[in-house]
Amino acid sequence: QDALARIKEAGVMKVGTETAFAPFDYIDAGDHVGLNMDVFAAIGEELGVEIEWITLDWAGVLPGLEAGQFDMVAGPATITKARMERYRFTPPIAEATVALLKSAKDDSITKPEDIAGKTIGSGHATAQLAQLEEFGKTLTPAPETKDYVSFNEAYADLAAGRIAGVANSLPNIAFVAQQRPEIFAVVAPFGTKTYFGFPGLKDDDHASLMDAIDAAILKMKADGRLGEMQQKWFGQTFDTPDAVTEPNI
Amino acid sequence: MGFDFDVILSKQDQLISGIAMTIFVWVVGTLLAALIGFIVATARRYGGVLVDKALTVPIEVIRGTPFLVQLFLLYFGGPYIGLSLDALPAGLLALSVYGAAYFAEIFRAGYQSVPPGHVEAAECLGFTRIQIIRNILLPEMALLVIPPSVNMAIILLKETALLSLITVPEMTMTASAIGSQEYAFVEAMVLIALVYWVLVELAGLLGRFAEKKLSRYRLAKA
Amino acid sequence: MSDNAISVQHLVKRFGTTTVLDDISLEIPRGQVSCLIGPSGSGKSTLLRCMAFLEEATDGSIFIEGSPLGFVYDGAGKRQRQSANDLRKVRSQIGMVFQQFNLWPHMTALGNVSAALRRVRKMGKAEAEEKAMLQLRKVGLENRAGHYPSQLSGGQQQRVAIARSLALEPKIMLFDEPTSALDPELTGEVLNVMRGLASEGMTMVVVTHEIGFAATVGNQISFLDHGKLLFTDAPSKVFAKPRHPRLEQFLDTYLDRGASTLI
Amino acid sequence: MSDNAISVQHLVKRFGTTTVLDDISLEIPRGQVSCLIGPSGSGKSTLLRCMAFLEEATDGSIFIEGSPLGFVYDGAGKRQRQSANDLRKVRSQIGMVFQQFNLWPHMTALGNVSAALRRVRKMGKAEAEEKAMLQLRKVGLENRAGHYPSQLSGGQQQRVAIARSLALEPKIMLFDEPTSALDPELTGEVLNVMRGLASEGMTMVVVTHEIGFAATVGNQISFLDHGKLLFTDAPSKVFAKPRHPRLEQFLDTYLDRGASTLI
Amino acid sequence: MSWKLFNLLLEASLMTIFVSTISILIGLVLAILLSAANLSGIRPLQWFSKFFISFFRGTPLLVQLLLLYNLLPVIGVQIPSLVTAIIGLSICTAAYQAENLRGGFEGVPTGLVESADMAGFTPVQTFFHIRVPIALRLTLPALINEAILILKASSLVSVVGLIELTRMAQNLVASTFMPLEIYASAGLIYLVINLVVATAGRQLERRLPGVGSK
Ligand SMILES: Nc1ncnc2c1ncn2[C@@H]1O[C@H](COP(=O)(O)OP(=O)(O)OP(=O)(O)O)[C@@H](O)[C@H]1O
Ligand SMILES: Nc1ncnc2c1ncn2[C@@H]1O[C@H](COP(=O)(O)OP(=O)(O)OP(=O)(O)O)[C@@H](O)[C@H]1O
Ligand SMILES: [Mg+2]
Ligand SMILES: [Mg+2]
Repeated sequence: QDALARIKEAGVMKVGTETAFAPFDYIDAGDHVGLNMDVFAAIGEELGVEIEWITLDWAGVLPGLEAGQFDMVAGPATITKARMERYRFTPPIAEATVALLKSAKDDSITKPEDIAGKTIGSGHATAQLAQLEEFGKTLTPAPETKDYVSFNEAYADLAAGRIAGVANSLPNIAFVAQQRPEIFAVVAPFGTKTYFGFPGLKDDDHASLMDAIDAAILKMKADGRLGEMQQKWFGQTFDTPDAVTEPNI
Repeated sequence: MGFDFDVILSKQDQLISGIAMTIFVWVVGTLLAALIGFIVATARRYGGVLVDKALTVPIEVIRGTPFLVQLFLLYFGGPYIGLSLDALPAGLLALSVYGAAYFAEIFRAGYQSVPPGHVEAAECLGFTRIQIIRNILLPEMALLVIPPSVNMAIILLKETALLSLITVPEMTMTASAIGSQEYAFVEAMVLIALVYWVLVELAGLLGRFAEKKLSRYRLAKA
Repeated sequence: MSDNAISVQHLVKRFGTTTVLDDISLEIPRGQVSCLIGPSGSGKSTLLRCMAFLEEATDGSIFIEGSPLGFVYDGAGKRQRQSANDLRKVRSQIGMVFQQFNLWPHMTALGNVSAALRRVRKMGKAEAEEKAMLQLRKVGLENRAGHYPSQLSGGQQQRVAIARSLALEPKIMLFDEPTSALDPELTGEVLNVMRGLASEGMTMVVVTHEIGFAATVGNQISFLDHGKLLFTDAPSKVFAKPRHPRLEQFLDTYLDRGASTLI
Repeated sequence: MSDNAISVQHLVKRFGTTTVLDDISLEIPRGQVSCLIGPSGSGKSTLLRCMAFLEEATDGSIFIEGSPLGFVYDGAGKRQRQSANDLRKVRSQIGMVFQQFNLWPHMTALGNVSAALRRVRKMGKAEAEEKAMLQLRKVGLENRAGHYPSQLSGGQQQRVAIARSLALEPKIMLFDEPTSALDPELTGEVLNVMRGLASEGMTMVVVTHEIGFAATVGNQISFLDHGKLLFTDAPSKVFAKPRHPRLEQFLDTYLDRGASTLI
Repeated sequence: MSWKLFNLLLEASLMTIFVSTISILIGLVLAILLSAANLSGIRPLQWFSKFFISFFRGTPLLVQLLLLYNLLPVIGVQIPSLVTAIIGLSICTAAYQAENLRGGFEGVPTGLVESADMAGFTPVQTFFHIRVPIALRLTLPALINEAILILKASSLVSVVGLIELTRMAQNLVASTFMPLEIYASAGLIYLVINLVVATAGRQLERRLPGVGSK
């Protein structure tokens, strides 16, 4: 009996995520909401099981997956080469290309190249930081980068005026600017195209489960449900491939 | 889930600089905390009822709220009132003020532990207040103050991990970053735990050593 | 300047609303031994502590060798606190010995005696220790100089405490029940040192329960009861029968210790 | 069974290499008051503590009402520790009152007296407290039953401590300087309670510096010096002149307290 | 900041209070047992107690929680987050409290134990009826301190998936991007809880008679 069989028998699939990653997962007026909730509700319907949410600090999510605390991760991660060596990713559900968030009052930045010589923040050990550094090398003077444990501290520091911008995936940044338009504004994306997918385990036990989830997502994509969800949460839709086999980073 | 320490150790340089940062922040922060705490306790003892009462409020507020919250308010809220500190100074300031509130209480207990008669004897002999603090009170309270001070130092060591939230590259951040880049969380956690354990035991050892040194007049109990 | 080493005038001391010393006036003649006796809680220690300015009197004044202690009266007759420096100067004429010895536990006997010489008189280490040794010899403890208080018997500790006070060459010594924390056999050695001091003409004020000592060594005896000074007189007069009724009652409580039979 | 409540035979007690009790043999007759006197450090407390097995003797034996205490000799004549149960049984005949009272600070007077009845005798709460009240009445403290030790004066605390020991109805009471931590004025009330016990025929061993009490209440006096029992005799014989020279010297030290003149 | 957000913080603080209270109580019982092991005179028990204290005082609570949460399932033990959090916090505070109590047990005057011996108490009775209450009273201020520290440290249980006060604050920051207002409110709630604990502690100190207090 493999993972999929066990889940079907129990009628419940356990998924783990964190809740401080708007607009994918966040707490709005006390309820856990976001794109992930909708996506997995649909996946649950396709598989004919209930979804049980386990929410914890991001530091506990991937270790929790490996320890078997839940069947798969419901928080998206940028699909990268290194990560694909350790985990199996679902088909992309959104674009993860890096864009810039700046202060709404700052007129000196209108395009990505304007960050030359300025200090830009990003999340520690994230794919976005790597791309920011990559992009920075092409500018003179190169921007200084500052890394934060989570993006929320970076946003706070941008508001406090210590940094000129934050580099993060477009969907996230668009959401931030939409929430506090008087403080933040979005600058167009830079960098190579990347995508968000949900990580799961690579082992044989989980193979059929991951296959089933992949199929469900592709079905949602094909019948337009995924697009509706993207419209609802990001205010736009993304053109994503059916699978990422060779990530750009 | 196999253990694979090679992955972690391949990032030696980063790790060592993280550990060095932790030790630096810890040692400097703890010393500053003890110093400020001592000054506060002294001001409370000699500054009259008003100063005593006035200082109680910040002490209780600082002891009563999490370090995380204080750190955030100082670092992200400071700029709004014109106090824009860099990460490291902000971290050190927050850590030493936080610790100082506890040290102030430790030293208060220390002051109370010295029999008033010992101070009166010195007053009668014409010692000035500073001489009394330096020659009578401090040496006499030392034995009582050391064990809780070591405890406090250990607690401050653990709080240094939070400084990573304001971008101080201390070792928990470094190690967990390596862990997440290389996908070796458990290995990273075990490594951090080991380093902390060593530092804590060192602090304990130092405390016990100081106690032993100071207690020579006690060992010979008649 | 009068012949009195200490002059206490209309002294009042209140703790909150309780009056512990009630209009005390007392003259301590120079070169004599004055004993304060009275029941527990009558205010003996408080009076002595006022004489060392360890307690601030609520009202009244105290003069040490003619100089006011702790408070001075300004032109308008208002009581003002003395400056810290003046206070230290007046106080330097007084040595105080406590019931609980109050030796500093982290210093040796020699350290205890020499500390004030070094810190207050600013003497060098060698000179201070030499002078301190002299005092230790005087109380018969030169061979215990390197011992910590915890290594000394109670009687030895009290003798070190006396030496510590003597080191600054005070004109007046105040003793608060110097032997009551001691075993009977250790009491003797301390009383002997005090007898020696008395015979050298040191002015001494002694709070004591040792009626025997008061009767034999004291030149004047003051009896306190409930914060009032009932009388002050020579021992021969004080203990002569018929006695003051309150004193008679007080002495009765010593019956079990056999002390009253001495008188 | 002999007439002796306690029999001490060739008792030796060493701490490390120093001999504190040196071959002590002593019989304590039933129903009588035995006083142990002697200079400080002579071993009085240690001897008393051996009688309660709070110290383990290095050699020799002690019998309580005929039963060995702490150690038994096996067939081959080797000394063996008694089982914890047997020890508790022998010990239950002894009550001990300490110099420092040693009341349990977290229990009221009534709680202190009834605790052992409840825990050791397994009585119900009501019964234990009723018996405890009887004992408190005996020491004149029934109106202090609900007070914590910190709310009682020293003399009252010591009387509660006596009541606590009496509650278990011991055959023998041991007292180690029961009044020396008390103010002179509070000493009387405790000595009175002890006089009452003596008149009821309780076997008592009392370490004391109250020579007056020893001389008037004691039936037999033992004098210890440097760990040796110099003599044991009736007070009239002990204090009669010419006295044992070491005792004479010892009593001299009481001169200042006026005690020796009583005898 | 709206009332609604503040209410969410208040609700989350119930979890903080619940988890900390239970853990402090369990921790106290564990600490007393550790002290008993230490005082038992039985070598292996003493070693165990020493190692336990050294290990759990020496490593960060975060690491302990993560290991507990993720290693136990590897050896086949599945426990819910709430239980994991309580176990982790209890064990950690037990180590600190046992250290505090060590001083307290050393401060129990030997005379009080000897009187219990004389009254015929068994060693176990003496431990629970005499030593423990007196040691607890002696260390009460330190225990209250530890309770406050645990209340604050309980924020770490979010790594095993519990939403308590700090985690809720972080969540709200992540959706509203108003860090200052939200963290200040969370700080205020912590402060109120801790002031209640500190005041209760001081009342208790005043009500319970201490050793030798007069
Ligand atoms: N700091 C204080 N606050 C309030 N009351 C005090 C204080 N110090 C002393 N008293 C009270 O003042 C009174 C006199 O105390 P004092 O110590 O002078 O008596 P005493 O004659 O020395 O007694 P004893 O023989 O017991 O030493 C007592 O009733 C005491 O309770
Ligand atoms: N635990 C111990 N370790 C080492 N020596 C001890 C110990 N207890 C007592 N002694 C020594 O044994 C001797 C006798 O002590 P003990 O307390 O029996 O004397 P004592 O006659 O009761 O004196 P006091 O009148 O001062 O109470 C003393 O020299 C003391 O220092
Ligand atoms: Mg007094
Ligand atoms: Mg003794």
